[in-house]
This record gives sequence, C-alpha cells and structure tokens, in this order.
Amino acid sequence: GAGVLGAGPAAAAGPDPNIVPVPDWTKTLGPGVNVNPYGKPSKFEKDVVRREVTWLTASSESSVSFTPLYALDGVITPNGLCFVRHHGGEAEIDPDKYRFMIHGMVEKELVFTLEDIKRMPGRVNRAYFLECAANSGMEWRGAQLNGCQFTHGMIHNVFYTGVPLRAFLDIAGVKPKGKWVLAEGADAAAMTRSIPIEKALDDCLVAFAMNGEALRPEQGYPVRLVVPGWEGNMWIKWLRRIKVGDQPWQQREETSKYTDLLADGRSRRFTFIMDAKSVVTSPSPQAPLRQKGPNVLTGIAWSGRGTIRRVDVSLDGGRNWTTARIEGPAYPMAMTRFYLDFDWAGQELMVQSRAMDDTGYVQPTKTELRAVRGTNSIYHNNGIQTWLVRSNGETENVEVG
Amino acid sequence: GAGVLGAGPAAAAGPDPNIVPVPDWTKTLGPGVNVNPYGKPSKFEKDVVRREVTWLTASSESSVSFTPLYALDGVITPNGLCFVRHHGGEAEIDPDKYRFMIHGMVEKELVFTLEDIKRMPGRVNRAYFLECAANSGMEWRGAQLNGCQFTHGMIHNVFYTGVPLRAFLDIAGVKPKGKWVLAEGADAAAMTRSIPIEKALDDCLVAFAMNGEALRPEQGYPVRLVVPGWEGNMWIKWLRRIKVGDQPWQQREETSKYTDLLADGRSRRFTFIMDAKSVVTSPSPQAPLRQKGPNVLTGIAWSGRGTIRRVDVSLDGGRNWTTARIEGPAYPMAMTRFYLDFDWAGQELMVQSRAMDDTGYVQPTKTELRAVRGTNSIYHNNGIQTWLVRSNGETENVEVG
Amino acid sequence: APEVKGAPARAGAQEKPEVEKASMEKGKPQQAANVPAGAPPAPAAKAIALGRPALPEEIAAWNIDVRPDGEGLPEGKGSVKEGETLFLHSCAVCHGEFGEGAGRWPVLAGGQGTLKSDRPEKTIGSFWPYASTVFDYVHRAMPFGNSQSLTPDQTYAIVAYLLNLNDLVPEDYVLSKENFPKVALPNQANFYEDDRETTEKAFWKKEPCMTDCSGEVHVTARAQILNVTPEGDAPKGNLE
Amino acid sequence: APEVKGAPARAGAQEKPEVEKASMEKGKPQQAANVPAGAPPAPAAKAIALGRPALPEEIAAWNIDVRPDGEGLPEGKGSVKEGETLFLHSCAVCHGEFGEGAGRWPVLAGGQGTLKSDRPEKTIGSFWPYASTVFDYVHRAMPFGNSQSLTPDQTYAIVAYLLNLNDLVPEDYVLSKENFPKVALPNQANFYEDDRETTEKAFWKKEPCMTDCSGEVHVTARAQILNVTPEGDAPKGNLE
Ligand code: HEC
Ligand code: HEC
Ligand SMILES: [Ca+2]
Ligand SMILES: [Ca+2]
Ligand SMILES: [Ca+2]
Ligand SMILES: [Ca+2]
Ligand SMILES: [Ca+2]
Ligand SMILES: [Ca+2]
Ligand SMILES: [Co+2]
Ligand SMILES: [Co+2]
Repeated sequence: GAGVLGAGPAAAAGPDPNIVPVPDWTKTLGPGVNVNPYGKPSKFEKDVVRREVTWLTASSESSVSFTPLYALDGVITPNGLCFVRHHGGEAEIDPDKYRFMIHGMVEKELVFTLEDIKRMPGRVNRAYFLECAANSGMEWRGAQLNGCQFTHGMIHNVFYTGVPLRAFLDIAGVKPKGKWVLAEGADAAAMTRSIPIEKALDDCLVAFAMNGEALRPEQGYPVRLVVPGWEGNMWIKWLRRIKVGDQPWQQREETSKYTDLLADGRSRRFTFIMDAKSVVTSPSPQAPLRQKGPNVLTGIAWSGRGTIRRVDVSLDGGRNWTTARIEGPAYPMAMTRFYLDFDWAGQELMVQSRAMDDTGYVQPTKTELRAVRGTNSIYHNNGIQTWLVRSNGETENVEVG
Repeated sequence: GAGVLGAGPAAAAGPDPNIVPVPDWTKTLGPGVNVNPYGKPSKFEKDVVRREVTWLTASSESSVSFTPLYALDGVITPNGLCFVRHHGGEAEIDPDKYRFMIHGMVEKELVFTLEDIKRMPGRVNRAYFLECAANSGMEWRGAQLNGCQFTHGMIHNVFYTGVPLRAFLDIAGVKPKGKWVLAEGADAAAMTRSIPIEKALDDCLVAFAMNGEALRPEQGYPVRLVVPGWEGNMWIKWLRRIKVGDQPWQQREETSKYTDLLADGRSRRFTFIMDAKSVVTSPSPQAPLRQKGPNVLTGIAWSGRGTIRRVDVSLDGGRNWTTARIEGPAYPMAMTRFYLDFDWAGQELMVQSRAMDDTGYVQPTKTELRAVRGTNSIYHNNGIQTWLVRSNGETENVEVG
Repeated sequence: APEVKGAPARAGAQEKPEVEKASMEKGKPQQAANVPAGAPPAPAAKAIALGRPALPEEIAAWNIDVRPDGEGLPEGKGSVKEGETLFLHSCAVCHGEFGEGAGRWPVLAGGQGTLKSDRPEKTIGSFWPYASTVFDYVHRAMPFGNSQSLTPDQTYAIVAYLLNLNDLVPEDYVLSKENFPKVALPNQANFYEDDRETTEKAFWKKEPCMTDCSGEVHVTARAQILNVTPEGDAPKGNLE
Repeated sequence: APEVKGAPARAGAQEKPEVEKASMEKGKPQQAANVPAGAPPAPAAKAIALGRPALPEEIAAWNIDVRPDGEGLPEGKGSVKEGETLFLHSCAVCHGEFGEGAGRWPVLAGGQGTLKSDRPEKTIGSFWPYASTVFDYVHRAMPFGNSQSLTPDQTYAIVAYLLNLNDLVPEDYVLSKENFPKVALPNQANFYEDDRETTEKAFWKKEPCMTDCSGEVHVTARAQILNVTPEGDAPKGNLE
C-alpha cells in the first residue's frame, strides 16, 4: 500500500494560508444556536459511524454493526455509536404501550408500566461495559479483519440509569424454590436468556436511560436489562418479562449459541462472565501512524470480573512491556482508557496490550488461549491482539510467534 | 389549567390490549442493525430537544438554546443536548485547516496543528460541568420562566478528553512576568477571555473530544478550552490562540458583560467561580407529577469550588429538609445526581433543593442572595429554586416567603 | 409533611475518604471520584404500591417458554409428514428443503461427527442438547419475520420433521406433548458448566513477565481481509 | 526498542485504596471509582518536538487584542465626523443612529445614572470601564456578520463617534494611537475584584437548619411566562 507518513514538523516556508489571511469562519457568522435542536457530529467526522460486515450474516435484522473504536477516546461510548446486535430487527415500542411482567415462582405476579418503573424507589446510575460474547469471534483461526472496529467493536461503555432488578423481585416476592430467572425481550426474536437468581438479586438493573437520556431504540427503548460484566446477549433489550423458575430454560441462545465448543468436541455452557481484555485502538489499521517523533498510543481495557488494575503495552510483539497510564475513571465492570506516550523513529512496531484485573487475571496470548480452547469456540476470544505498524505508518492486523 | 393527574394503579378490568394479543413489534421484524450508522433517539422522544427563547436576543447567532434538563437523568449530558451559547454563530472548521497559536510572554512562540495536539504527551479524561454565568439570570427579579430547561438549562456535564493547557505553556516556556493568559476563539466573535496564569497552569484542558467522540461543532470543534468550575463563557470554543501577558486584557466579555452589577451601582469583576447550586428537575413545570403514591424526585447539583457533599430537599418551601441520595459519581467540579423517593397523597408541595459542597458552602435562598447582591446582577444566580406542585400535579415556578 | 423514604442516614455525615482528600489538593489537574451512595435503600417495610396483578390471560399470552423437562409445552401433536409440508411452505426458502441451509441462512440438519473438525457444523442433530429448545425457538422466532404465528400442532409437526431430517425419529413419527420428554438429542452429554476458573487457572498470574519475555518475534499470519469495510464475495462469516 | 514515556512508576504497584476494597465486595450492586492516574506526567526532560515556530506575519494576523494601557493599538487615527459617516452606514441599522439600539439590538450610548435603578442601562458611557475595550471589540466582532473588516483608521473614527455619543469627547475630536490612553471612562472606579469569599462568608454554614426552619411559607410570586416555549410579544430579555 501507499505510505501514509506525513512530512513531519518543520519550520513553515512562509506564512500558513490557514493563518494569513484570517480564515473566513472568523469573519462571517456561522449557523445559529438552534439549527439542530438535537445536535449531531461535525460534517468532517462523517466517517465515524457504526459499520456492518454484510457477509457475516444472511440478513440485517439478525446482524451486527460495529462501534468505530479507532476514532473514539475517553471512557464513554456515545449513544449514536454503541454497537448494535439484533436478532429480529429493532422493536419500535410506544412507551405508553410498554408493559413489564414478573411471574412464575413469586408470591405476586405483577405487571408494570414504564411510569411505574420510573416511580420505583432506589434508582441508580452506573457505568458498565457491554461486550458481545462473539466479539473477536472471527479471529479465532487467525488474523482476519483489518480494523479494531471489526475485531473488537462489539463493545460499548455507557452510564445507565435504572432500578435494581432486585427491587422488582422483592415486590413480587421470590419463592424459596426460585433459583433462576428468564429474561425476555419484546422484539421479533423474543430474545430470552436464563440468569442465576444470585446475579439477578446482585447487580442487574432494569434500565431506562443511557448516558443521561432515554435508551436508544436499538439499545432496547424503553427498557433493557443490564447484567454487569456478563456477556452482552444476556442484556435483554425491550425487556418485557421476567419469569422466576427452579432451573435454567436451555433457550436457543444458551445452547445452540453462546456455548463454547472446545477442541475435544465438548462444550462449555453458561460461560457468562467476560474475561479481562484490552485492545490498542490507535495506532490500528484504521488509525495508522502519520508522523515520526512524539506519538500517543491509546486503547481500552475491561474485565467482567472486576476492576482493571493495570495495562501493559508492548511495541515489540510481547518481548518487552511497559505499564501504560490508566486515565479517567476505572470502575468495576466498566471500560477503562489507557495511554502510552512514545517517540517513534519510523521502525516497524508490533503493538500489543495486556490487561490485568483486580482478581489477578492476566489477559492471555492467543497462543495460550488456543492451547486450552482450540479454534472452534467462536465466543470469548480475549487473546492479546497484535498490530503490525510498518515503517510507513500503515498498520495491519497480524499474529506473531 | 387542566389537571394532569392519572387514574393511578388499579386492577385491570380485563386483559390489557397491550399484552393480549401479543403486540405487533414482537411478531414482525423491525429495522436492521445499521439503518442509522450514527444513531438517534426514539421518535417517541422527539420533544426532548434544546430550545431557544427567541425573545431573549436579537439574533440566533448570538443567543442560547437550553438543555432539556427536565427529561434527562444520570450525570452525563448527551452531546446532542448540551446547551449552546454562541456570540457569532457556529464556526465550521476543517480540522486539517485548524491552527493553534501560543505567543506573547513565552520563550518560544509556536503554532500547532490538530495532529500535534493529539500527539502531545499527558492526555487526560475528566468530567466537568459547564454552566453559563447567566444561567438563571432571568430569575433575579422573580419567577419568570416556567421550566427548568429555561431557568437552569445553561448547564451541561461532559467527559472531556484533552491535554492540560500547562503542557503547551511548558513547551512554549512562560516568562517570569507572564501572569495572565488570553484565550481566543476562531469564531466570528473571536471570543476572548483573560485567565489568571495559576488557573491556566492548574487544571485547564485543551480538549478535542467530549463523551468519547470528537467535540461537537457547536461546542468548539475541533478544539475548546476547558476551565473547570469557572463560568462557561471562559471555556473558549474553536480555540485558536493563547497569549501570555502581565495583566488582564479587559475584554468586552469581562467588562461590559460577565461583571456583576450590585445594588450600590458598583460591579464585581473576575467573578470566575461558579458557586454551589442545585435544581430539582422532576417534578418541575415541564415534568409534572402524574400519579399519587410512590414517586421519585430527582435533580442535579454542582459546585465550581469542589465536590458536592450533600443535597437536602424540602417539600414544604424550606421549613423542613431531608437529605437526598447522591447517586452515581460525584467528582469535583462535576454535576451530581440526587434522588428522593417519596409518597405523594395529592397535597400541594413547595419543592426546593439545597446543595452543599466540600468547602462548606451552602446554596443560599434567593432572599439571602438578593440581600447581598440586589436584583441587577444578571450573572451568578445560584439561589434556591421553588416549584409549586398543585394537587392536580401541575407544577409552576414560584417564589416563596 | 409527605412521607419521605430512601435518605440513608450516612449521607452527608459520612467522613470524606482519604483518597478524595488527596485528590482535592489545589493545583492538581486531577479529579477524584467519590464513593457512590452504595446499595439502594432496603425495600421499605411497607410494601411498595407499584405494579398491578397480572391476569391469567395476560400471563398465558406471554408465557411461551418451553423447558427440557416439558414445562411449558402446550397440548397438541403433529406428524413428520405434516411437518414436511409446513416446512417446505414456510421454512425451506431459507433453511433448504432438507435443512441444509440456503445461502448464508442457518443449517438445521446434518453435521454429525464434525464437532472436532476444523469446520464444525453445529445443527440440531449434531450439536443441540435439547429438543425442547427447537420447539421453544421455532414457535418464538420462526418463520423469520412472522414470529409466534405457528399453532401448537404446527410447531409439533415442524419439530418432528426437523428431528426426522436429523435421523432422530422415523418418518411416521407423531410428536406430542406426551412423548416429547422421550426425545433425547445425541450431543447432550457433551455440555458441561463453565470451568474457566479451574481449567484456565494459569491465566491468573501475579507477576507477568515484563522484559525479555521471548526470543525473536516474527509475524506468523496477516489479516485476510484487507479492506476495512469488507464487501463482495467474502467468506461465509462465523458470527452465529 | 522505541523510547517510551509517561508510565508512572506507581501505576499498578499502587495499593488499592480502602474505599474501593469495600466497594468491591461481592453482592453489592454498587460501583466504586478508582483514583485517577493523577497529574499528567511531568514534561519530559527532553523538549517535546511538537509545534513549529510562529512566524511574525502569522502572529500579526491574529494578535488583535488591545489593552487599557494601549498595548495592541495599531498606528492610525479617526475623527468623530468620519466615525459618524461610518456608523450610519455600517452600524446604525442595529444600534440606532445615536447608539440608542434598534429593536432588541444592543444600546451603546446613554444610561448615565441608571446603574442603581430598577432597570439599569449599561452602555459604553454609563458602564464600561475602559475605552480600549470599545476599540478591541468593534474591530474584533463588528459589524456583526463582517468581523475584522474595519481598518485601524475606521475603527479609531467609530470609537471616537461612540465616545462622542456618550458625551465623552467633543464633536471635533480626533482619536489616535497617541491620545488614546488619555480617554478615561467614568464608571471605571466602580469595578472591584470578586470578594464573595468575604462579603458572602455567611453562605458557608457548617450545619444548615433541617427542621422547623421558618414560620408558615406562602407563595409570593409566580412565573410570568406560562408557556414553556415562550413566543410572541414577550418582554425584552435580559440575557446579555
Ligand atoms: C426468511 C428467512 C427464514 C425463514 C423463512 C425461516 N427462518 Fe429459521 N432462521 C432464519 C434466521 C436468519 C435464523 C437465525 C436468527 C438469529 O440468529 O437470530 C434462523 C434460525 C433458525 C433456527 C435456529 C438455528 C440455530 O442453529 O440456532 C431454527 C431451528 C429455525 N430457524 C427454524 C425455522 C423454521 C422451522 C422455519 C419455518 C417455520 C424457519 N426457520 C423459517 C431465517 C429464516
Ligand atoms: C446586524 C446587526 C449589527 C450591526 C450591523 C452591528 N452590530 Fe454591534 N452588535 C450587534 C449584536 C448582536 C451585538 C451583541 C453580540 C453579542 O452579544 O455577542 C453587538 C454588540 C456591539 C457592541 C457591544 C455592546 C455591549 O454592550 O457589549 C458594540 C460596542 C457594537 N456592537 C458596536 C457596533 C459597531 C461600531 C458597528 C458597526 C461598525 C456595529 N456594532 C454593527 C449587532 C450589530
Ligand atoms: Ca460562515
Ligand atoms: Ca450479542
Ligand atoms: Ca415491525
Ligand atoms: Ca455563556
Ligand atoms: Ca471495501
Ligand atoms: Ca408557546
Ligand atoms: Co459465554
Ligand atoms: Co462571573
């Protein structure tokens, strides 16, 4: 490919035409304060969008569009760029017609309106990552997609507002035999997952707002389930029903899918927790290096088991590591941001990041992971990613050994 | 006005038509995963938008559109709903043509590109509120506007990504006589403010991202100044220039405007810090009470002097107070969210909230404030707000005594 | 005064944690987070007057899940033959006449013996642990675009046909609520609970290597798809 | 290996603060925030090779600010008479022929003696502390929609006219870089530094009243504007 490397800093030959004369935007009025009552990104950022990989699935109603991680920074994922995974398209629900049912092994079987949910005591605000268990699933056999948007873009990190699921279960009164709950969506897939009662009573939320505003339609408007640290498929969107029972339901998404086929032909089920993982988002194939000299490497790290305690970065394919700077909040089961400021002389780099959480779990290499799991798992690929930065700055998804 | 009170919870007469038969959205496919590559709110939330009060100003290019606080929750303000204050319209800047200059009393006078800024070491992520000093300015003489969007909607709270201004000043090398900086925007107002060097070297940021993505155009794309805890007018958008000098510049926005005229005809200048303040966002005139029984009161609190330590709520016009629950992160100089769960029997309420920060500052009543400042100040009105909730749930902006 | 709940006694009185005191020092361009308010208030002693009783008809309308032990199965029955007719009419366009899958639509039959291979084919017969899931899912979500349109009898018939396509029941089989629990799928025994905390214990390492952790490192594989927005005749994806 | 900066030694090694240990307990639906990484790394000993020298022509193009002590004033001059012509041509449509303001556009002259009244009129003559601000702002931002279009001479002339409209210089006055520092505005002495921490010390209260804090409370005033989206013939706003 053609080189992407710029000329680098140098004294200007003459006055910069972007300074002299004064640019037009400093001389004439721009658009007024309310041209967009609901604002949108700059036209110069038009490429920063979710992208679908159309060959991955047979239909867009059961597919995924990926978060452009390479262009994002900080810890919050903007609502408009949170990755989308549907199994029957987006349910468009009039909030006045929304109903939420709790039944099964409870003392009182109940129906709630959205207003009821918003009137429940104990509302909370919490930031959590949501990662699809199939994130990086295309990479089990080897480097395949050139861009962290596609290799790692099934994750977002959002501040949720909602009510602990426990509050509803408490009102309904879980019977002693109630050991699992089934959460069900109101979409055309009527998406269902079985969740152990301990988790349901622990930190799950019945959420109606994200990043300060109502849930987005593609994220379950008006109500979704939040299942901190656990695989995204369980975070039922358009939540319509919670049923309490004494055993799991063995639904399609916990048998045919979201089970992990190992090399010996056997399969792990109920692999709910998302292990510690990280990825360098820049440089990456969609965000090549453009200048020699000072550069900022950045990426994200997260763990479903707790809080990210440390992220190490290697520029030589894992031979030597430097601890990166975690910057901004590091909440349990939330995405953290890390930086490494470095000088680049134009040599080839093999960039990797390695996350550690506060349980002591260290993100494994792909080799370590394959040694235990083989390459047929599809789900839960949290192996260390390598980006090859060429001397012209171009960056490619590779594997090393 | 007509009553807004609903019928309240009751056993359904027959099966709810929103449950039986199963709604259409559970039976037929909805839109695919990427109908909106950059997503937007539900069509049912179309009224949750910024609003302009057209009679406030002569032109929309120097005006304000207000954040719909009554409809928001949590601590983050979505980028699309952050209030907008322009003085010459929105500058539309091609990021490749963007330049940032540092000059004046420095060792080296320098020009940076946007790429340069993004390559600077020391990038950080921080959440801060930005409040216009004129927020609640229309309320000095008495209750005027019916809605917290208009009385308090010149505030937003955002996670910024950027580089400490100090890093640039360090590269340039501030000369010993440099005691102030002038920050200047590239818009048609070439907006300028003088900032003491201590603040510039302390916590100001040269920010290029908000809530995870590039700055929005109306918030200064590609680069704005972040001046934590200080009045919003100083957070120069479309930042083009920092000049170091030995005294303030006495610009129009720090003499004719953003000075506080007191009752004795004298004026305070350089009133930079935004004092502790809070407001109940629901119930409020745009978010009346709709049901008797359990209800959730919520609001926001912030202080430019530090961290919100406590918020008290009164339902009887300030006679008796209850400490509310602060929920979600409470960072210094950032907006916090509070809740009070209460039962409403349908009686008239006079709702107030009172913020305290960790310096011990307690948000004053409007009477206390007017006793010191008179009613001509325009800026820095942080008095306690009262909402009158009538027995039909309708809510009005009032003053009490 | 109205009854007020949920104001934890400790709020306000709470000592400021050390962490934050440090972070509040003047002149530090940093920002500390405080301790969140903690667990939501314990449910009020008095029951919360929210939600209304669900009516039996309402529960029946939404309570569609079916479990391996047969819980949730409706009355009814259907034959492989009836199922074939229904399948050819409503399903084969996507899944193929014999469940072999058309284009990229899911394969439903075959694949036995492939689970250890390089390209496992995971079907009802080769992979799924429980027949109840077929009933539940077909009624819940199929035909794609017309969910919950099949009657119990139709669903029994289609499931019977799918079992037959996977060589699990004979051509003259009639599936019903009564004989359903007898249908066992061959791969059931090969599922076991998540055991990562024991089988992957090696991933918990106190001190991962920082320096000279390996010999020379070489690129062993490169991305197959070079365009960041893949299009055209690409390989069949493995996102399931 | 490339030179790597900015990895503070304490990261990772840092003891976990008490606050967070508590918050990590299992079974608590809460979330702690950790200590942010702290102050950005101290600037590298080696100078950071970013930014390029600003050229004199570039600084000159943007360095437009003017201070009360005259710093930043360009060479030039202009008379009240010239200013009047320019003002009537480029400014009066919004600000009125005599600076009295058209419609809701800003008033620039008059208002002397109103600052203690109920409706203070804050103009250059009645309120502004420094004439340099008029020069700076008119050149920087006026005429509205055509910023930085005025030459130095034109700006001197317009400022002279505005001073004359405010009875501060005679009709035959010619303003120039040289005599500018002599122009003093009458309200300058009435500005003083922010003193809230002393004059409003009463707002720092250790224990605000919680119970029976007042006698009976009554509504004393109601919102004047009842529509949440005000429109129509509303009062002139006081957002400045
Ligand atoms: C228009 C295309 C289409 C039609 C018609 C259709 N299906 Fe499907 N089917 C799909 C898609 C797409 C999926 C995968 C959905 C997902 O992953 O969320 C699927 C999944 C399935 C699965 C689960 C496959 C697995 O491995 O988990 C079964 C079983 C199934 N269909 C049976 C049927 C039956 C029975 C019918 C007819 C009554 C039918 N389908 C009609 C498209 C179709
Ligand atoms: C099209 C309308 C328009 C024209 C023409 C115009 N102005 Fe203005 N002027 C404004 C507006 C609007 C503001 C306030 C801008 C703001 O608040 O950001 C303003 C503000 C001012 C102010 C500051 C007022 C204050 O109290 O702070 C001065 C001085 C001024 N104009 C002078 C001029 C001069 C001199 C000209 C002609 C060279 C001019 N204006 C032409 C609209 C206009
Ligand atoms: Ca323009
Ligand atoms: Ca998923
Ligand atoms: Ca539909
Ligand atoms: Ca402002
Ligand atoms: Ca392509
Ligand atoms: Ca109206
Ligand atoms: Co799993
Ligand atoms: Co001020």
